[in-house]
Amino acid sequence: MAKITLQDLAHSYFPNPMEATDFQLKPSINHEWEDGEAYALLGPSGCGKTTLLNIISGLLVPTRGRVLFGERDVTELPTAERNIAQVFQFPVVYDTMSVYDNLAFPLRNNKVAADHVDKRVHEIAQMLDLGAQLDRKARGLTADAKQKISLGRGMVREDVSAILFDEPLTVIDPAMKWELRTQLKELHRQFGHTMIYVTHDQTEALSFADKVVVMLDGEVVQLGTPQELFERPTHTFVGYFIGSPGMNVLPARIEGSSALVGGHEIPLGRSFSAVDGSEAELGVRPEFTRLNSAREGLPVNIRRVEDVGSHKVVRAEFDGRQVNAIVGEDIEIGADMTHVRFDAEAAHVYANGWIVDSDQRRRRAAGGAH
Amino acid sequence: MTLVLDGVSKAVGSEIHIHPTSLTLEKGTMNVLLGPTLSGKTSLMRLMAGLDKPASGRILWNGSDVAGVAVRNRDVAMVYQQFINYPGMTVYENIASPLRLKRVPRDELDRRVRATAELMKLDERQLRRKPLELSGGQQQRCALARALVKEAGLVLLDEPLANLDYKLREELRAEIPKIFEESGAIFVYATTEPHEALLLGGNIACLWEGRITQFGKTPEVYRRPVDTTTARVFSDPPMNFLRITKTGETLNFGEHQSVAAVGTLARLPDARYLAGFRPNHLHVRRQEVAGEVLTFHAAIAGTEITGSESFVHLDHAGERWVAMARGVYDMAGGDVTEVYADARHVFVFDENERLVQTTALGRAA
Amino acid sequence: MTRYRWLVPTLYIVFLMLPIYWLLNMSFKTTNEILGGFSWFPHDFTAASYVKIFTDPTWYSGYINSITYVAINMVISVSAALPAAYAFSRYRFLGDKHLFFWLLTNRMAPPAVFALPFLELYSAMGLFDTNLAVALSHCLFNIPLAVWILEGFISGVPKEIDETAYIDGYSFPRFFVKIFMPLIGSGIGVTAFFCFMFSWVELLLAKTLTSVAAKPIAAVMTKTASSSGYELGLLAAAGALTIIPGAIVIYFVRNYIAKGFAMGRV
Amino acid sequence: MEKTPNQRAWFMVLPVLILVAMNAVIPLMTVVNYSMQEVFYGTYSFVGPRWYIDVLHSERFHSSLIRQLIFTGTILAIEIPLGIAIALAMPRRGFWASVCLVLMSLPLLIPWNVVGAMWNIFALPDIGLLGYGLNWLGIPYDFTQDPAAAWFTVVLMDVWHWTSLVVLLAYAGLQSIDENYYRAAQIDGASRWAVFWYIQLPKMSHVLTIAVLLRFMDSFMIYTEPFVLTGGGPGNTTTFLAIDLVKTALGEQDLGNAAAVSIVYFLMILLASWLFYTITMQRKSR
Repeated sequence: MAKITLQDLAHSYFPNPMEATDFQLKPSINHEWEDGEAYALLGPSGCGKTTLLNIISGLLVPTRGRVLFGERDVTELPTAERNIAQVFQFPVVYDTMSVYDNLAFPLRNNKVAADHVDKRVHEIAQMLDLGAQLDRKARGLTADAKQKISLGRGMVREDVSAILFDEPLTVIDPAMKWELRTQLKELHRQFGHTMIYVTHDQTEALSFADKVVVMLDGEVVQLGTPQELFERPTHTFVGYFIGSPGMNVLPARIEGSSALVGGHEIPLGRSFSAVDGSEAELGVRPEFTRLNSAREGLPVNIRRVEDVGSHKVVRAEFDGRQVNAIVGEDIEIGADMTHVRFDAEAAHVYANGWIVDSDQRRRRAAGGAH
Repeated sequence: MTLVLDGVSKAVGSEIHIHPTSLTLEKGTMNVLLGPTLSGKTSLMRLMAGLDKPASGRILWNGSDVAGVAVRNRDVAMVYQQFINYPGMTVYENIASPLRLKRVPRDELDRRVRATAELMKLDERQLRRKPLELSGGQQQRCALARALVKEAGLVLLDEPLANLDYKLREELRAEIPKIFEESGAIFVYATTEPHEALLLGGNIACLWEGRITQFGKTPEVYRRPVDTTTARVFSDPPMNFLRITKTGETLNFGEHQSVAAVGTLARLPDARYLAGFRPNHLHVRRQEVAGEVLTFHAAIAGTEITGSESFVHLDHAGERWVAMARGVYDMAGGDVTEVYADARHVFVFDENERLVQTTALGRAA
Repeated sequence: MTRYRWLVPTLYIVFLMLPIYWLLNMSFKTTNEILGGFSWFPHDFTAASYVKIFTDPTWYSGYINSITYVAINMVISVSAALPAAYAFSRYRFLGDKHLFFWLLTNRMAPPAVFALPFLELYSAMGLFDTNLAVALSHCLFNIPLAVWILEGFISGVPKEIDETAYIDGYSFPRFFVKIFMPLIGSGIGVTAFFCFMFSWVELLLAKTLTSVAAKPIAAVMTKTASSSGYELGLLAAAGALTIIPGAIVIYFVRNYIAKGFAMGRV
Repeated sequence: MEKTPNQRAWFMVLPVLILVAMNAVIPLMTVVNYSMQEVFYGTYSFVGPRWYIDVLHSERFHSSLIRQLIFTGTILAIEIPLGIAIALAMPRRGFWASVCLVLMSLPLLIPWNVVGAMWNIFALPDIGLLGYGLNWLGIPYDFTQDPAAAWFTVVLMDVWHWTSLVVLLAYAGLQSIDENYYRAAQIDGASRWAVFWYIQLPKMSHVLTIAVLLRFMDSFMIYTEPFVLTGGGPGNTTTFLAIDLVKTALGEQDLGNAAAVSIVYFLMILLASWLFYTITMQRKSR
């Protein structure tokens, strides 16, 4: 096991890429995957997450940059020599082998002693409750049983430097998804492998990973814990993509410690000298958007109220811009609820997509430095 | 315009897909069919569309039996879970085809196609492409457009969003009610997700193993499931259950554990019951509950985080429970914690699993 | 090992081409040179054999006949097989499986067995020595084949498309022609190809069912080979010419062939 | 895919039914009819199973049957492995792939008698490349006189003619294997051999079944090519069932006998094919 480092990485499917749009992975990605962490690689389809995964696993050679396992440069090495495991989106099983042999296959190829193979296979089978089917032929099993086998084959080796998952739960029946996910987490706790899990499903990403890497158009837009992603998205896209409905984003003018949105003053409780007096955007999650009858904050007109049982989603508008608020299920939406207020500490300022640090935060960071 | 199913059933060989079912759908209503896979949603829709013949019973459209009427002469449109379009035709031609078959004059046809395309957010460029050149979301928009342009009296949507990415689903889901409001048709929408059902509102029919367990206004069914089956079907993550015996002031469960029968539970006659409460009424943080609570001890099995909320999976005396916490709540598995069930939102079912009473009752009505 | 991989197919192709080259080689030689002895390539190059073939009606009519009945057979087989294949793929009906299997068994019928009865049958029908007779007789093995291949392609099309079309208001015939046939275009291509192939290469039946008017080129050749002396050059030229139609057809369907085979439907 | 019950589907099958039935049933009945009668200058007399008894005891039939079995066995043993090997070595996609496909398909599209004639010319000891070449190498070779040479030539011709079919089938089987299988194998550190044995062969098994079946049937029916090449000779050394059959029927006008042979022959093919198919299918399902 080792730390995985990506240096000035860029990839394009064109032989000689010209402008940025030619790149599947925009130059240049620098990123470190800490040893033994569980990562999720989250993004919409076509954002380059699978490309990135295949570069790490060695199924693709990047157009530019290097891939390091520990200190060793593996950029050019074939998959087999990288000592990693990967689980694909759709089940890959060896039909003619029994389930047992399927699970044992990677170990046997690595000349592991028979008795140890047996031990491992049973452990894994146990964990994925394949125990009953061990001596059945893999052919003719259900899709999710097959996918379990693929997962098992991915995790059966202890000596791998990383385990990569490419949307592994696509074919799994929803009811079982979270169980498998928690089992993966459990395995991670037990063996401490570095795991990288590619998905477009925020729930999968956030509940599987310690750290989530959010990608958009071939760029990494944020790396953080689920909490950070939710509470302090560093890019408006992250705000939109994580949480449902996504973050409210309103054009605003920053003045001192408050923002002017369409002439209405929104207190922020902290100053942003970097963008002071200039146009920026104000981003607040619906969870921190308070509908009120006290005429505080922005005047909005309510378009629709969606009662989803556990809470209500109020879909409102402020001069043409959507402003959503989440309110408790017990709260009745009265006709007098015409304004929304934002929790100051949960309101963030963005300049062309990226978050702007408040002066206080900068000072704290600087303070931390010495 | 009404669709009436009168004792309709469907069987393939010996296995019964739909038990005799009666149902009346009125003009301009959104009707959700909610149930797990293979609960009979699709079978029921295929019967409504006329793609399958019922084994028994009658289907009445505006009062007249449509048994003999060929599918193509029925006033119906349908969208499948898979993205079904005519690969050979452009998106424009795809949308236009139902109208062409109806011999709609060219200029009107063009007008309607473009209007529908705009409604489904398909631009000029995409109209000229072939469906398979588009993204999954756009392909399904094309299929939806083709179904809507027909302005049929009965529009059947069979899990139309199931194969889409999380965020795409969210966007389209928000649009469907708008579209529906604009057409006066009978909408039937099959889904496996309670969340989706709630967002769509209207009426809901809960299906379980080929039977409709309850039919009614969506919020009412949600707040007053007549039996545990409906409650199970219409709760995601699944509802938490606890077998209790009420004696005097206490509710006993497991091996001589008990909690005080607070709130309206106190008024229950002494007997054995099945208590059920939804994950969003089982809390891990005391401060999230306003009123009285039933306090339990459970081991944390793992957490599912959607961003805006976290589902904490618990193990309570072998029973699998799920609690919901606002925002992000990540706790390592294994440790035991206190959980608090909101007393006002406890459903009580009798021994044959029928709803006895619930305090949610008063509010829903 | 992987570096020299390309050698295998190359050598194989060389092996395939040698006899063909030899045929061409012969076809451009004069009879004297042929009988004169072994030579790698024609020394006094002549296209005389070809000229003869294109001028002598007994020869070129042979080609016309062959191409005619192959074409007729292709049309009959495909157009008859299409609806049948659709039925087998989409519907359940009384005895469908047995019928399907029975059809396939006819692919196993040795033409030798049927040669004589066919002669009687088609004479009785007054079709003896017509291209139609040959075309019909080839249906014996081509139709089962066509049904089999097409069924495979059709089953690859989700039946939701059919249903959507009906719901949209298509009548069956219109749907079939306007939507469905384009969808399985490649399948139809592959099927036609195999019908062509087996009808074009078959000789026994074609020879038995014809005498003069509809004599296929293959039969003309055997006649040359046996009766009218040993005109090797002519024979070779004729043979070389029979390769061309096949070559053309295969070129057109080259990209679908693999798919056709992939379903194990041949 | 769930099929919808619909009896009217019969109408869609009808044309096929009529066309095939006309070609299959009526002639078959004629043959059966012949096989039960003595035909003597247009006079028919019922003789029951006599011809069958004759056939089953006829030396001639036995010998040609044995020849047939040896031949079929040989070409299967050569063509199947060879076909697989070539398919494995072929480029997976791109220009060269289609070049291979087109060139390899050529032999399949040559009329069978032309194949025979072509090989005749090719193998002639004096002016044929093959014959001349072998003799030049000091290997005495003359397929018109020497049975061994004749056999060698017939087999080689069949390999030339039909191996491509196996190649195309195997190739198609390989094409249908998802890229991820190879990736997974890489990741699992599987050897080239393991990839072949655990991924490629299983995935090809279905098409290979078809390949064996087809080659068995067709080689069992082989008539034209050897007939043109060797005329069944020298002697009867390359007289296979079909050739023998046609000789009897058309040559010697011995209809009853021929008919009986035909029936036995047809039944053998059906039985063998059926057995083979069911067995392989069972093995699959297990």
